[in-house]
Amino acid sequence: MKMKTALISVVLGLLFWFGLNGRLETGVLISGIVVVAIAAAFHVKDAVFGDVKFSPRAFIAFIAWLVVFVGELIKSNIDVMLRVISPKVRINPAIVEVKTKLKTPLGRLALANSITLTPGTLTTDIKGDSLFIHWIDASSTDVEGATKAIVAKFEKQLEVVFG
Amino acid sequence: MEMTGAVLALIGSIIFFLSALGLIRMPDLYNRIQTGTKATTLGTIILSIGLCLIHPEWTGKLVILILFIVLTNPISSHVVARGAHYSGQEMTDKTVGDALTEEDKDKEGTP
Amino acid sequence: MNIIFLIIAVFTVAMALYAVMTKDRTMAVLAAGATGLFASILFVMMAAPDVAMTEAAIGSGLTTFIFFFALRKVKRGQKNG
Amino acid sequence: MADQILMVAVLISLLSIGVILIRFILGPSVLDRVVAFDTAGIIAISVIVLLAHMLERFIYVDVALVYGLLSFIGVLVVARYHERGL
Repeated sequence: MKMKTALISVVLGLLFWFGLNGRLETGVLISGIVVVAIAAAFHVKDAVFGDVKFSPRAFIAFIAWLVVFVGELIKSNIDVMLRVISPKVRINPAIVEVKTKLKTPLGRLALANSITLTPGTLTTDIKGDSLFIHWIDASSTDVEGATKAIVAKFEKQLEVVFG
Repeated sequence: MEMTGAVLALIGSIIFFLSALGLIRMPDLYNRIQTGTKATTLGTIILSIGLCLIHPEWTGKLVILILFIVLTNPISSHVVARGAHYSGQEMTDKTVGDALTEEDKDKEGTP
Repeated sequence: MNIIFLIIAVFTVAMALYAVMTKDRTMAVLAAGATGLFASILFVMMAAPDVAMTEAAIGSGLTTFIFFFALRKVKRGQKNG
Repeated sequence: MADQILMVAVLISLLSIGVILIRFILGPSVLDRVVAFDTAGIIAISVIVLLAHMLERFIYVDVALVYGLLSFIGVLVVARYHERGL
């Protein structure tokens, strides 16, 4: 578990380092490895990435989640644009409760961020396994209907990746 | 290539303008947060992709910038919405339901 | 280029005036942060990226943080004494 | 041609910052102003990136990166302070 966290943090940190530097040289590589190893040693005890799964299936699910996410982001912006431009403000807002099956903190973070960036929804609070969501155009205010409309499209992929 | 990048940057700035318009027009805080967060996130992504097309050697830093924005922007809007709810911010009259307030009342009522 | 410089300068002055004239302490701190943000854009345009980076880090990031710590201490002191 | 289009893009972004500052000054509550501040900060990051292209200096993108990290912390601090006093 700790090994996995250390490995993922070092790989992510190195990618970050090369993105900032923009070139591959021996000096840059050595100093980057030293800095990233020190930084990873500080937070390895938290085991943040301990629940991420490594498998071809998880990778495919991650790509599928990315595709769904980008599509929803573009859709949500068209939705926002139409709402802003239309001469009369058409809104029907409500705060609804939805249930999630994800257990790990990282999975819940990814789910909450994806919900915030999809059409007309904004995560307001998380308590236990229920998320409270401000919905700009609420079609159903009960738990099952809202869960089906908001969470279902991301949960399948995220469950494979983060558990 | 340069033209495509410039046009993408223009589209991004138009999305920014729409988010500003939404910030003015929406009636209460929660709806303002919604328009502000979504539109600025997509606007930054499109504008950065446009600049990546113009300067391919900047791609690394611009990708890191996009990752920052996509990770931190929803979190900050979430924190603001939460703070608004617990400091008793009014919602607009058109609101049809509020599960979070009911939940808090249930918790206070049980003991 | 001059137009951009002028517009941002107007924003900076407007935010600084707002920070001075407002009655609410929280608002004054936020407006000071916005002043730092626009000032850092001005420094970028005056070809001083190091000053701009420092201004962005100190002026609009850390100063807000420290001011809010101070505001909390002030409130607590008023409650106790 | 491309440079003119980018100039128009910068001007539209500045116009939206101006519109947002109206909300900053009008905004009835503190948190309205926090949202306006956050949005203006993100648009300003994009303006800095565009200026880096127009002045042809790669190093200016670093300013945008630094501000992108720190504006987030500022908004977090203000919202937490407002919720329950830090």
